[in-house]
Amino acid sequence: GSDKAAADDGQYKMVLLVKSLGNGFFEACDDGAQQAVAELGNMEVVYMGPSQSTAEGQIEIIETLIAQKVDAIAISANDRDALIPVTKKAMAAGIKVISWDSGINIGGRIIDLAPSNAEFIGRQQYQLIAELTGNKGQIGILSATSQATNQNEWIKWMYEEAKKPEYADMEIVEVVYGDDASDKSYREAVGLFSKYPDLAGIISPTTIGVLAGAKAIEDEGLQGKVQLTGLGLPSEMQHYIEDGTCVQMALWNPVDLGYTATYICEALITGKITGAEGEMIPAGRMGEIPVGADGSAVMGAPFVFNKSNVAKFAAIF
Amino acid sequence: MNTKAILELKDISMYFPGIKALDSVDFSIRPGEVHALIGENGAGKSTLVKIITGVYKQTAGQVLLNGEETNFKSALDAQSAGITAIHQEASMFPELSVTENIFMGHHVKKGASGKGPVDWKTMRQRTRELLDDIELDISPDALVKSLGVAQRHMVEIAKALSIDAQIVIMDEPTSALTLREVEDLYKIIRRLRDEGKAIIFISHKFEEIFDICDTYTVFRDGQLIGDGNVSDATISSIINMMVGRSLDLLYPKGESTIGDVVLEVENLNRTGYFKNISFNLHKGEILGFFGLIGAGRTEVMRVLFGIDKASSGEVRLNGKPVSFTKPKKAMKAGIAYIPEDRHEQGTILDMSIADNITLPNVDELSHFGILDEKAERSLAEDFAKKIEIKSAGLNMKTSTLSGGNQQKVVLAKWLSTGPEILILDEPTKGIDVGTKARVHKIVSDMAAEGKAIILVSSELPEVLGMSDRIVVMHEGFVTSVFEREEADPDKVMLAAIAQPGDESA
Amino acid sequence: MKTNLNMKKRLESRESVLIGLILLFMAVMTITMPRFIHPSNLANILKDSSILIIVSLGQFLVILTGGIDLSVGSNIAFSGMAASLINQNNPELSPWIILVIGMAIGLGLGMINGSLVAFGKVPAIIATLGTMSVFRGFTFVISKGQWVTAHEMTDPFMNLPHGNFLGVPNLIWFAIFVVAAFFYFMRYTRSGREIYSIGGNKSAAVLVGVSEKKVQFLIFSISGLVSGMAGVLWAARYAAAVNEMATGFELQTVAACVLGGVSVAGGSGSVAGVLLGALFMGLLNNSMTMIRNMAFFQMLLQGLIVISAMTFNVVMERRQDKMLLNRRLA
Amino acid sequence: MSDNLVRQDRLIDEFSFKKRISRLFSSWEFILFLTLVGIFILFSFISPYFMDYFNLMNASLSFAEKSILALSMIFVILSGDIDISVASILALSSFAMGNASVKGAGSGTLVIIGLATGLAAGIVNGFLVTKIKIPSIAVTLATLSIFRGISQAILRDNAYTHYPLKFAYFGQGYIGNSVIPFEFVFFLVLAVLMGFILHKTTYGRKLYAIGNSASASRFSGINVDRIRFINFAVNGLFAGIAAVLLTSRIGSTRPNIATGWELEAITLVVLGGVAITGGKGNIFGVVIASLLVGYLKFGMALVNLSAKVMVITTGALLITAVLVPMLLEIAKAKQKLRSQRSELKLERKAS
Ligand SMILES: Nc1ncnc2c1ncn2[C@@H]1O[C@H](COP(=O)(O)OP(=O)(O)OP(=O)(O)O)[C@@H](O)[C@H]1O
Ligand SMILES: Nc1ncnc2c1ncn2[C@@H]1O[C@H](COP(=O)(O)OP(=O)(O)OP(=O)(O)O)[C@@H](O)[C@H]1O
Ligand SMILES: [Mg+2]
Ligand SMILES: [Mg+2]
Repeated sequence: GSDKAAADDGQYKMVLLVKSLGNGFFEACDDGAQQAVAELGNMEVVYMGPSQSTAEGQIEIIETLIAQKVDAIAISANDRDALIPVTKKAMAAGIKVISWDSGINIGGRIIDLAPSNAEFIGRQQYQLIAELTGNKGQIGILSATSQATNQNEWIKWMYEEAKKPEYADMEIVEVVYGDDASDKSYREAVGLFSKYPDLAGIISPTTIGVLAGAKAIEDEGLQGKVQLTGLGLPSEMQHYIEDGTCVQMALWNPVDLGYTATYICEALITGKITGAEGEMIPAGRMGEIPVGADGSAVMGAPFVFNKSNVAKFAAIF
Repeated sequence: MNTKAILELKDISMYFPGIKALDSVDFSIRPGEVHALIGENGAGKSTLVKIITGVYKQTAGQVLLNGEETNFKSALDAQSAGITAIHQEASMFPELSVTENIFMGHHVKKGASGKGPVDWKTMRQRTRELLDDIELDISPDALVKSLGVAQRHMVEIAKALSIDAQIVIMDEPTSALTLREVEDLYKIIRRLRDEGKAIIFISHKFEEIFDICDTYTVFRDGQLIGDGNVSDATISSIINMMVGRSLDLLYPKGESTIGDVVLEVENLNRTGYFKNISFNLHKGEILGFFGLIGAGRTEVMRVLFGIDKASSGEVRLNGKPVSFTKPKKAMKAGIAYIPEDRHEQGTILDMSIADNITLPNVDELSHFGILDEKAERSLAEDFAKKIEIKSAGLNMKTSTLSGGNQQKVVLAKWLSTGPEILILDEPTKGIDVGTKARVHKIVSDMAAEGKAIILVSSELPEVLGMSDRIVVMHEGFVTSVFEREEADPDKVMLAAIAQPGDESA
Repeated sequence: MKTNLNMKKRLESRESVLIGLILLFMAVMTITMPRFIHPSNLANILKDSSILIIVSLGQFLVILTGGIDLSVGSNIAFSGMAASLINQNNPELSPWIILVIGMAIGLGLGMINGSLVAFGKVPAIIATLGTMSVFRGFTFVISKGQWVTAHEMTDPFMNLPHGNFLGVPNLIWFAIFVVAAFFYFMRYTRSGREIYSIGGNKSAAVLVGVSEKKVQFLIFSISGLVSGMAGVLWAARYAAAVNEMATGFELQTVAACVLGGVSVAGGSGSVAGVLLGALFMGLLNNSMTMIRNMAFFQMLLQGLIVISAMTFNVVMERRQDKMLLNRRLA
Repeated sequence: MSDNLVRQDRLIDEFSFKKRISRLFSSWEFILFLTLVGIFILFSFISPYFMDYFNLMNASLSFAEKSILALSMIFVILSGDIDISVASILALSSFAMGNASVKGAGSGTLVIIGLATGLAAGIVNGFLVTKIKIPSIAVTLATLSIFRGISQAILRDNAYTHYPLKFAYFGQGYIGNSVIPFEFVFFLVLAVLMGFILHKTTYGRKLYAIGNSASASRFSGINVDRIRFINFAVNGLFAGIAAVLLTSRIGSTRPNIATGWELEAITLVVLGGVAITGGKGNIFGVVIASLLVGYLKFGMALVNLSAKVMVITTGALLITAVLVPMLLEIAKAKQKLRSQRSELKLERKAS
């Protein structure tokens, strides 16, 4: 039931379960969650993650969370299907489960908080690179692992966007996978340069990938010739944005993401919402977020970073 | 020879778990002296050598070099103090070149201070010289794995000579050498002696001791029994010291009636190991196999037991051609093989005595693959009793037994399979006299029961004493077959070293 | 006659087989993909292989004695992370000093392995399986889970691998230097030769005064030292020190050694072989990125090539042994 | 380090009761068991959720599959080999099942396909090791890439997520109406089975013989290569079993499934007292080690220790597990030598 009493110390315990430990993006999310904790006053958020980004590792943790009878789990999932059986079990045990950032399929969570609409992200990424290349040329995509569900979704929408008539002179030549490892991403980027000598741009919708891509462009002296955009943390990309290797890139605010996830969990625990379509989630400084079909919630458009604003945000995340 | 002793050992004891390998032994040697260490297998000779060369640290006692107490931490220290040795066990690096094998541990370095890079040119050149010296015609760059057994032994000798040593120790250097090579070695030893070096020479062959040595020391069971000048000694006086009783007690070959042929071997070949081996084995017969180390006897037996494959030739068992692709098949046909390497091949040291005895029988003793521990137990007990294994219990690890008792375990293990043909490869190597006699008795009794026996041995008296017929091998060929009556030590030995004029080529 | 035999031996030696394989592979690549042979691409292959070469040589020493070092990847992560943190917090410090510190850290980790194996008698595979987890865990501890990325690193630091000297990238110079050092060490120093002796015949080595403990401690220390160097270069080259860096790299180095003809049973192998093996691995990795849509076949192909090379090696060896046997009783 | 408990039972006639007890108490399995008890006591104080029957049962889901991999890995390691490709075999099996499921196979067929794929992969390893005679570490290093590589090449960035409803039982089901997971019971059944084979059959006896001395075993008429071959095949089969359980539990197959599990399985085996050089160790040790690691991790996660701390802990545990007995042994040998020396001195004085 949603009217579950708060734990003895008057605190609801929520776990922010990330894909893996040691990733700057998720650390920033945790910062946001802690901000929400400070505002709400009745929540306690524990940051957890497996040592490697595998679904099995996350499942192991969720099993112990069920045992601990935490009040809510907010998951950035390593696998959109593999977690369903265990999260179902968690929900059956009265735990509120939501997914955020990288979603769990319907049935495995109450609400899926997307940082932004997948379609929007995908299309925006393509638009960003088109702007830089002047709607011309060959584009390569440097993704994370081939199994990353959110990546694949976005890439699908990039291909959709590319069908538009204004991009007739542009094409996506290949998707390569850097496995979220800097050395492999770097090699794959360099591989793109040699495979496609006329390559005009790279989209890398992953923080490690876009970093490695920037480094590869810089090392190969291709600044200006090969454009780069993607999804990256301003604090890590500042250097490359300021020197023009990556003129613009996008990202939602991970601080806001963690913040909102915490608000949603609190609302579910205290019964303010149930996750039904049409409900409005009170999300503090983020205002109110509507629950869409199948429990989907979307935060808003990703923010675009460039020379003018990157320094400001680099200080935050 | 009135010079002072260059090396002196005082009151040396060496204990291994459960064994007193050396027990308060004294020993000394002077420059210009060739000193024989004599003793049966396991008497402690090699252990003494290893203490002198710093490989082992004695449990008690002192080693004095030029009157000063030494404290070698490793073989390297002994080398730099001028002590070099040819060790008994093969100590070669098969993947490395002859040059490197000779200089491992004391590579020559460039530069006056000896701190420069390894000087391959000089080492190769010195290797060339050393090889010429011992008249060995191989390239310094040859990999040792490509050499034959005798060549390897010669390289070992070259290795010992590569150090400008005051004391040269040779632990059974001649066991794999031909007469001509032995002569070459004598020349070298004499030259070293004339240069004023002290040489410790270990050999089981009396003629060698009388040929080349000045003084001797006899050990028995880790104790010093006697020493003196070779010129004052006779073979029988030395044997008396070694064995502590007269020779006739050993080798009690009993009566047995020779029956039909059970095993016929015809033109058996295994590329690189032996060629055109033919012989017959009868029921109730003990067929001795004699030869120097590396003659290929073991290789023949391995093929008979299905360990290795023959490249050509035929083996017939009771008239029917057989080909054993696995030991299990040979076992099913009634063959048992007691291998020469007790530790590596005969027993599983970390398993219990009982489990070792029943190992070849587990399949027969089990029901649908499930162990029948009772049946195993009684079989192990039966044979342990029969062979008189002395142990604290059959569930003790085999490694806790003495060498002789370990060999008894191997015997028990194979006798318990009830073999018709028993092959024994060096069954008495390194075991004490009592056990030795026991082994001989068992073998004799088996023959008397009509079993066929092959006895491979490098001990001439044993082969002569035990066998009805003797097959002699040299470098992969059968050189002669002797009937018991016509086999005298000289003839058999000559066949084993393949003197010119015989039909081996 | 003798020279003939030598010629034959040389032709059949593993190194020449590898060179042949590499050339063949390059020819096939060039035909299907002319850009492959472009000097800039070849330079890239060399750069990509450099770190692998450096670490594989350390691994080589360990395998030569019959051991294995599974902790090299974690060692790279730890020392790379440590070096990056030092650079971040002390931007004025010369990158060369950081390199030395990184190598010292790697050496320290290697010495931990060495002590466990040499003095604690822990089997190499167990010791390094354990330290593999421990080192990586501590990488996380010292970084507090954070990354160090380009803007937190100084330019001189990032230039360490990226800069040029005589037109050749520093990274390649590092590899050349390490290869030369290993070549010298393994061929012209006593310690180097002693490593061969321990792997070839342990008891014989002891008889000639080689200390097994000393050798074991030495090889793990060296493996740690080069891993430390690789860690610094890795972090600086990709301008990113993250916790997961070089995960799984240990298997790459073992594969490079195996490809290079180093026997996993110990005792045989050469610096040249390892160099070629690592180059071949680098070549493979590079070609995979060169061929369109190859991503999904990379793992499979790598495995197949490694197993074929090993099978080939074994068959060649058996043929050689047979030749020796045939000559023996001629 | 570890002595065979079964073997010890047979010592009744030779060892006094006291000696037997003292040997039991100094055995590795007993130390492991004490540690396990210690962990239970510790965590039941630290976390109120630990000593909860339901939780303890449920936690077994997190280690049952890895422990099953360890069960057959014992055989491989006991005979002196190693198999680092098991996790890749698991992935390949899971892939094969997913593929068949998409084509409409039922639960029974899926299980058969999963097991057959694992077995086939194991046979490939066994063939390369015993027939081509490449050392097992090198072989499985390569097949580690190949087996996972196959599923990656075909499955690409897709996942198989549609499995029959009934198929979910293996990984998600409970025995009857209880809270005991099927997986846990199945692991215990397999442990008993493997323990029986290891300690009560000729196969097990031969396995120990081979691990102690392959050549002496050959000279005793044991078909060494056949047994090693079977070990690899069985290890593949068990990876197939683990694949069925894991796939059923998470209902999804991707090429990166179970990454890194080979090392976890090997860790359990070694921690359980099986010598990596072969010939020594038993099933009890490994079962206890499985529970030990499983519940240690569970406990640490309950008190929200970082996953990185767990990684460090298991790594350190592994090293200590091997190091401490070694150091004790070295110390014992030194002690013995010292006592021998002093004995000798006494003897000398007396004479
Ligand atoms: N490292 C060791 N560990 C245990 N026992 C040993 C060791 N080395 C030798 N021994 C034992 O010490 C005794 C003396 O052995 P040693 O090798 O010195 O004999 P030996 O006189 O050289 O015999 P052989 O003529 O066979 O060479 C034997 O009982 C042997 O088994
Ligand atoms: N020419 C050779 N080169 C290398 N190794 C050889 C050569 N000849 C024999 N060997 C090896 O040397 C060892 C001794 O050979 P083998 O056992 O056949 O002889 P043997 O007559 O039984 O002598 P023993 O048993 O007394 O050593 C065997 O391991 C064999 O493989
Ligand atoms: Mg000796
Ligand atoms: Mg022999």
